[in-house]
Amino acid sequence: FLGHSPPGKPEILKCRSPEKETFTCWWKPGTDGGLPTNYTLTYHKEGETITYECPDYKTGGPNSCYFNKKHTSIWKIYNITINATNQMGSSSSDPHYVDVIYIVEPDPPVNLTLEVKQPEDRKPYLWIKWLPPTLVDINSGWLTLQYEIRLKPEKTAVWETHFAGRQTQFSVLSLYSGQKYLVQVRCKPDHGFWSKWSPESSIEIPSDFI
Amino acid sequence: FLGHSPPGKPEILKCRSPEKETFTCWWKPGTDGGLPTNYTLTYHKEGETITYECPDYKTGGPNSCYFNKKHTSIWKIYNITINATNQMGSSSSDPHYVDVIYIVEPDPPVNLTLEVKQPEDRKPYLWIKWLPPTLVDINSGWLTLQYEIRLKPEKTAVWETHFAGRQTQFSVLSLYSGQKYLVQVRCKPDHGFWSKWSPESSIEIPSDFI
Amino acid sequence: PVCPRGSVRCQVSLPDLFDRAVMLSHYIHSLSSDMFHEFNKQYALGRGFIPRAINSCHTSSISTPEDKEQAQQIHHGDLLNLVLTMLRSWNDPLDHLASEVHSLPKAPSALLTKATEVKEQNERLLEGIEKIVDQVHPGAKENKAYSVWSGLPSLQTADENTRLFAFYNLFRCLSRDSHKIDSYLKLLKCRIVYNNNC
Repeated sequence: FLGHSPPGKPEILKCRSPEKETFTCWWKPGTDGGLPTNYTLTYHKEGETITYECPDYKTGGPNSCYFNKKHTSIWKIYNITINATNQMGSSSSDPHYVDVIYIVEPDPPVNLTLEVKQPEDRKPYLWIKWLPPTLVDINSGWLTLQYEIRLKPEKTAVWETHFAGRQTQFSVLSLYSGQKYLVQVRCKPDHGFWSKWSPESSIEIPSDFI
Repeated sequence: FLGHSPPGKPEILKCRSPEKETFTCWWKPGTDGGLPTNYTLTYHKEGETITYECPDYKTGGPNSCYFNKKHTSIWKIYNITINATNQMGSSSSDPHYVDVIYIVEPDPPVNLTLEVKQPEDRKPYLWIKWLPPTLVDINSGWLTLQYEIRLKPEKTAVWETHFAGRQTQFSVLSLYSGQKYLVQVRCKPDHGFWSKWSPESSIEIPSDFI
Repeated sequence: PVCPRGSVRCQVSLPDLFDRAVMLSHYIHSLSSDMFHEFNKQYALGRGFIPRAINSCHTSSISTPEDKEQAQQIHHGDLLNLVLTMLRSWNDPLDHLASEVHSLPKAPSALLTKATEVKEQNERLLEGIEKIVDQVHPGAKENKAYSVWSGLPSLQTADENTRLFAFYNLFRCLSRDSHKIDSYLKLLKCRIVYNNNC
């Protein structure tokens, strides 16, 4: 085993729940000591002494552990550790404490739709509509989402951002006529992190939009 | 008591809450029948039989009653009456029903900021920005506000008004170059009353603003 | 108009009561979460409080649903009563927290104002839930249950580490319980008022 050594210390990178019902953790392996190295994730749940092992190493992709609904308790601290083992020995990450309520980061909203409205009795406006991300259960009230949109003429650098509250539509009133606009939307749970921005949608503002 | 009579019927003018935590009612006395007349405000709270009297006749100024936090409930409807009494008799106003959530008149928005923007790739515009009134916590959804701005060249009389929806920024595209403009903003909760206009801000529009 | 002339029962409607309760519970959790993170940043980093704090809230004895399915299986009357019990269990500690926070070394003013604000809003929410229970279950036997808090001595002890841990644990439990109350009320609102179609 010349030149070989026990594995370096792995590190837990991030844990995230997209809808406060399941969650996934990702880790970064340490050095493998030049040998095939095996990784396991073990955890304790608050108020219990049993040590569990990761229920699903596949769903979240490489170096990840996915906790489905059955394995996810809300309002309970998970004490999580990654263990690396090879023929020369093993090493463990520092313990990582997770409470699901503090790691909620939804997927972006979907079906972003744009429409220029030119009513007779009022000034024209750009009507922006979207739907919540599919995974999130809004109907039961388990999660409440707030939204933010941003838009800009295609060639400019600076985005104009608007907080839309809990609505899934927004009207923007002052726009340049004859320009192509790019629009994106993102969402945040009542308590948690902003999602990424949705893919861009675009629309041409007619030249008579004054 | 020649020529004297019982007091005329008083009338409740309005009740307002600046932030859903306290509220004040004002009334207009009726005729005093030529005699010193005393006014009291009495009220019932929904589901209770007790009759309360106004806790504070001073803070809100003449002919007013101020309900501080301890006396303000957002869960019950108030049935309020004004009673006028002099030596010849007394009279009472019609009952006035108050639900504190529906009488919110917030303070004006703050930090009104103006900036002339002259991007290379677009026509110039006046960029107007502000913040919700300090008492109000927007992110928690405790109060959702809509805004309206108005502007005019300093020497003209007529204001040009724009409804800005939930935006806290607004761009105005068509302006007279070389003029000094005055700008104000106000806000309104979903259920409630427009605030007063904010203090004026002013800005010089450059002569090359075409 | 608030009470159209001749309306027989002039009262705040159940949807309005729930809207206000949910806005308040959301606001209380936002404040509690801010306080926990502010306290953590200023007083708790590196003190290894997390493992010690596990499972030590004064409300741990109150059996509460641990996920969405469990919460949805509970009868709404029982879930409302659970919320009442939790809110009542926080009246006393919040009273003391609002006064004891001043004793923290260089206590940030934001922490002081939020501690007082949470105490007041908790009392307000309790009044609202009692009103909701009245409307949802008129005549139901009044539930006065609550969990006793006996943490005052450790909030006032001279030993700094014990005292900071006591504050840490109180802020952590408040953040957690206020999140539970907020989640349960949002579920109840959608179930009772919007027939699970929020």
